[in-house]
Amino acid sequence: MTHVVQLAYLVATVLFVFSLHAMNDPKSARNGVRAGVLAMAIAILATWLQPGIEHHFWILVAIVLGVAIGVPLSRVPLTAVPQRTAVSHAFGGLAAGLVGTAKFIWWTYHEPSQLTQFRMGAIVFEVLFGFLTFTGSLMAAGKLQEVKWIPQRPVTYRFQNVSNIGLLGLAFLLGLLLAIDPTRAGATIFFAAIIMLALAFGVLLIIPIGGADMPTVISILNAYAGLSAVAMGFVLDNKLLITAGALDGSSGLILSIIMCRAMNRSFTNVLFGAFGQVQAAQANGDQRHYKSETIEGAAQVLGQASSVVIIPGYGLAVAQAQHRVRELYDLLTKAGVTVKFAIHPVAGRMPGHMNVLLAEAEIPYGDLVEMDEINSDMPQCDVALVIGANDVVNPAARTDKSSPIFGMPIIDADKAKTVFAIKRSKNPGFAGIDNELYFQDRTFMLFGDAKAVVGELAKQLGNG
Amino acid sequence: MTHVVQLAYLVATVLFVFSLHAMNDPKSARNGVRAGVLAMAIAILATWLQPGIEHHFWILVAIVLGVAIGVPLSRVPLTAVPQRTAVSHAFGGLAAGLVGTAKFIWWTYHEPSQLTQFRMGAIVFEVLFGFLTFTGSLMAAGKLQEVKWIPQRPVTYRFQNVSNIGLLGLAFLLGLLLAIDPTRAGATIFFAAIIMLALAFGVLLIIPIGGADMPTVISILNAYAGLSAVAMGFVLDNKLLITAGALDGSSGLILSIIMCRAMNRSFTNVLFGAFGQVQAAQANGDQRHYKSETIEGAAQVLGQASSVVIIPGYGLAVAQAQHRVRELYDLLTKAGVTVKFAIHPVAGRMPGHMNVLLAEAEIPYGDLVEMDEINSDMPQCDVALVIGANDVVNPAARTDKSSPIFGMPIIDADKAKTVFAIKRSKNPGFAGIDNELYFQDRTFMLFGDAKAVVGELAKQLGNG
Amino acid sequence: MRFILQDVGSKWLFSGIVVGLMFFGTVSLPASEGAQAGTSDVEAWSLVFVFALATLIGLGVIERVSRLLHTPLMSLTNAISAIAVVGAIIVAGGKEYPTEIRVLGFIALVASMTNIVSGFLITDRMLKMFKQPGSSANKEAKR
Amino acid sequence: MRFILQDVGSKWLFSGIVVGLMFFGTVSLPASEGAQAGTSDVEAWSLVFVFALATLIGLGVIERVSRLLHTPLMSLTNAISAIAVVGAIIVAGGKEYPTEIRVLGFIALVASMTNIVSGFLITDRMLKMFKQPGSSANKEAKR
Ligand SMILES: NC(=O)c1ccc[n+]([C@@H]2O[C@H](COP(=O)([O-])OP(=O)(O)OC[C@H]3O[C@@H](n4cnc5c(N)ncnc54)[C@H](OP(=O)(O)O)[C@@H]3O)[C@@H](O)[C@H]2O)c1
Ligand SMILES: NC(=O)c1ccc[n+]([C@@H]2O[C@H](COP(=O)([O-])OP(=O)(O)OC[C@H]3O[C@@H](n4cnc5c(N)ncnc54)[C@H](OP(=O)(O)O)[C@@H]3O)[C@@H](O)[C@H]2O)c1
Repeated sequence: MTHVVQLAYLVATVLFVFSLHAMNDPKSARNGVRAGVLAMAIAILATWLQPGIEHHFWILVAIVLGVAIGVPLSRVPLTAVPQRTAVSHAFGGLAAGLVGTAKFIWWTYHEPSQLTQFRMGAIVFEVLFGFLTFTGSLMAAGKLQEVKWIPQRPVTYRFQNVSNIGLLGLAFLLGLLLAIDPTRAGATIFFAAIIMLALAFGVLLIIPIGGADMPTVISILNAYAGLSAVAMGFVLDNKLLITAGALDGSSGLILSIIMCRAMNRSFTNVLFGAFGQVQAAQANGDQRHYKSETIEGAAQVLGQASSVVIIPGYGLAVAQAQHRVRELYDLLTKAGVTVKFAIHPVAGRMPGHMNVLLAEAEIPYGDLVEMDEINSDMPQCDVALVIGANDVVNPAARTDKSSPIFGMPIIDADKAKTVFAIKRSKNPGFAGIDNELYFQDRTFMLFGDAKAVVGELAKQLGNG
Repeated sequence: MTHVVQLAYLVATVLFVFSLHAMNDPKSARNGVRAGVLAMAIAILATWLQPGIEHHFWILVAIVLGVAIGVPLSRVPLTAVPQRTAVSHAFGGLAAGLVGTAKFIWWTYHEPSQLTQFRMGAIVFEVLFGFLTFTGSLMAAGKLQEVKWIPQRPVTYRFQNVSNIGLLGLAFLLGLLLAIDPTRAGATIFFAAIIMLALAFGVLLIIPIGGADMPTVISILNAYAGLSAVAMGFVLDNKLLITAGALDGSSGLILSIIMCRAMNRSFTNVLFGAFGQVQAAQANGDQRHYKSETIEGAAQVLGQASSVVIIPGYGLAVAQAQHRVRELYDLLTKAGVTVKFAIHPVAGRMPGHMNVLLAEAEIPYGDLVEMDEINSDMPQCDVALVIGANDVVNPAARTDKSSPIFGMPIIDADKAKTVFAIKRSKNPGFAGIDNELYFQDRTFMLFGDAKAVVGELAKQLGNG
Repeated sequence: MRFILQDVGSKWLFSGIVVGLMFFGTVSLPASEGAQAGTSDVEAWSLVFVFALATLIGLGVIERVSRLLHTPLMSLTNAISAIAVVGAIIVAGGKEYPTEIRVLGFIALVASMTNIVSGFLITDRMLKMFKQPGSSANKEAKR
Repeated sequence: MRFILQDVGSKWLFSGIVVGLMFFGTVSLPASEGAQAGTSDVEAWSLVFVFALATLIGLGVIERVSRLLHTPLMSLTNAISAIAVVGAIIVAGGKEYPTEIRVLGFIALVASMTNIVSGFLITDRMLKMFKQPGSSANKEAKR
């Protein structure tokens, strides 16, 4: 039986790798999901059918419950995907933490000889990462969902970072002591303290981080959830847990790196920088002069252009304007205008946000062009249509050394021959700073909700 | 101590992966070699310093001997690199085979309880792959070096494939019997028989393969050498052997796939096809008419072209004409002609052959263009200068379904406005077939040794 | 790998090393009992090897994921990390465990199953929306 | 991986499966003695995992090696496969082994060291020749 189980785990490992590999191309991506489902089914069956496993009714009930909660959770609107991911991480962390706790209790009270130092060390990691991820992810989900009693703004206080790190250090110290002598007197109290500290640290870690930095934090929590699965693998001597957890951990790591790099910020800055706190203070856009354009005028210019680049941003997602954009795209394409979408890696609020949104409206992904590729073509572009994007087209990132976003790679909308920008107000974007693009000579504002404005543009073009 | 050794092995594993990873760019490639050397040094030291290891004098002498043989072996001319690689594989296979034999003898006569089925199975694999690689690689090296008493042409006889596979099957059967009961009566005789069969199979496998198919065979033997290291890792319970061997195995596998694909042939065809046997029969180029051109005329056309694509092949390597080509390249570039080199994946006699050759002459690798990339530009190219290439520019691969190379991707030299082809005679190339390119209207032959002809072309251009 | 070395720079490398060292410290402490009980030293190192190799694979594979698909990637890895289900089943169904322990396993199992189901479903839902350039659905809409 | 599935097709997959099955067969035969002697079942499977993961890494990394460098790649992997040196040292220097066994190890050690030295040296020799476009050596020659 060991052999069958181990072989099944090996097959599942390879399938998981294949699953992620298939995501390198939208064409093969759905096969990736299939491979993942297959791998998971194999893993579950192989584990369940082991001779030591009984209480099948319990397992069945738990699975049915899981499905009953999981199906509705998968039907959330796309705008709620970040929150859903965070909640999922919370569940994942909880599961890891509970399994670790269960094994600790069992070994301590029933088989203390089995509780080797190695296993104890692994359990400490599992429980730390697990419970930290649990509360941290719940907080993150709350901030993203804008739950009332969780403050959106970063909350800071004196000695915050020092006390947080102290807390974590204390948990590590207790863990080390436990690992040195797993069966010491008061081990259970040590263990309970570690759990409490982990739960508290998860909350305190998120409090000073602004709601808009949550996507990066979620990715880091993703990595932690993976690491807790790895630790569980060390505890249970289970290689499938280790490999799948490691794949998950590297995914979280790389996505957070990509986001940090695209924002030109460091992890430390995201985690401890309390970014977004000073937001309101820096913006003073109201004092400056914007040029506006009418819908009719803009529609005319668009219709006569030979190439249009649409630069979508967070506002497009908020307004759910993707279907209207699709109409506009169809009309322009039919009129012989070349339309491309310029996708900034951190446009919106999660990695790849704009791509899913536009895919939802069935815009073919061949017309979604990455930042690096489109930038060289921007000077030849007749019209850049900025829809609810702000920071990702802010030329200050290129020119103004004092700007908080200086050095962040941007889409060079300012180099287009004409720029139209759709936004509701004179408020700044996520970074809370003015955008020189809006004040330049060739830029014309189309104030209003993205969905409404784009809809009217399409109507004009359709009639004209 | 176990921990230090295991940590060292883990570090070495990661360094080996990094080493191969660094080869994805010529800029970082030398770091790859450094990482590899470091990893190997760590592995050797960690193993040597283990408490169980004594007889340091023996080890030292062996290392000194190895260095004494290795240094001159690394100084062979570049044309002999395939042979050197083959000899190296032979050494690698020998080492694996001997270590497996030593462990078998030790366990059988001194610690039979240690000889588990798992270990016995692994030893059988190690010894089979090791000794098969040993004789096979020596034969391959002999064919490549054109050693007198090893026939270059494929040697075939009735029931060859059947008897070869029977031999291998017998070895596997004996191995299976040994693995089922490692301490059976006559185990040593079984084992000796397996060694003999492996040695014989190595020779018989290579005999029916033509000298020119050796590069592919060498790659496959490379994979086998890696697999024997993996098996050794299973025997010795050593994870570094497993990882390094697996890296090696996948490299051999992928290189042979690349070669097979670029020749549009299958493994089976390479191993059992006795390719090249019918060579002389098919060529009848003498009956057809070639147009020649003088050196002066060709030099003039080249000097007046605005873009020249040079297509090097095996003949360039044979003639060692790379430095003359470099002169020609310099003169043309100075005269304002754009010169690119079109590199076919299997031009020459080993993967990447042309790249090393031209790099030796310090031609910047930015001007070496891969087949897929250059083919779209060929119709715009003024002059295609074919230097000692034949099969890789044979349009029959595109058009003639009956040709043995039909379906092989080629460089579209025939689409250039003018073609000059340098070769010594009317003989065919490796595949032994006529080349339509030489008979087309826009092709002019420059008969002669590549080095001499290119040298004269350069002289003409320098004077003119 | 260069990717990592460049960008994460000191911070992650540092934390990686800390974690690694702690682990190593735990592992290398003289074992207080024979090798029979629990995971032997060599086996423990095998697990570390598996971890290191899987991480290398992960970094290589994820780096090559299409930028278009980063959102679905997040939910796919989310589903994969629910592999904790394996541990949950062992704890929830293990015949030797008393009820209070199995309750913990039960909760863990519900949580993991939720992640598996919702993770895969939502990933597939998103991926379904990606239309190939010039695919039929797309042509029809362009009509 | 798709690379493999497409091109090697039946043949290699087939032989891979055969090898895998034989291995699996060997492993899964009921162990005739206790788990103490030699490699335990679980540990054996760990080694198989290490093998599978390392192969996946190898396929991913080698696929991305620059086409320019396939010849040096051959000699580099050649040097790496001389890792058999580890086994050779153990056999050549193991204090418990009689001379006749150590002689085998000695020969194996000479052979592996030869591969290490010549493999790395020749790889470096070839790589040194690859000049960056527009590097100084190159400009000088163009002068
Ligand atoms: N994608 C990620 O993974 C990620 C992760 C972390 C952080 N971030 C950060 O998020 C930001 C993303 O940049 P971005 O340019 O996409 O967004 P942004 O800078 O946040 O700007 C969004 C703009 O959309 C406008 N807007 C909001 N609702 C709208 C509506 N209903 N109709 C029309 N316009 C609307 C807003 O102006 P009005 O209020 O005047 O309408 C605002 O200027 C970057 O700073 C990035 O660093 C992204
Ligand atoms: N690269 C690999 O990894 C690899 C592996 C396996 C097989 N192969 C096979 O090798 C072949 C390579 O194609 P290829 O076009 O490079 O070479 P080729 O088809 O073998 O042709 C070489 C040509 O060079 C000429 N030549 C030989 N010595 C010469 C000299 N000293 N001066 C001038 N010309 C000389 C020969 O004609 P004369 O005799 O008239 O001079 C011959 O036509 C392909 O068929 C490929 O499948 C390659």
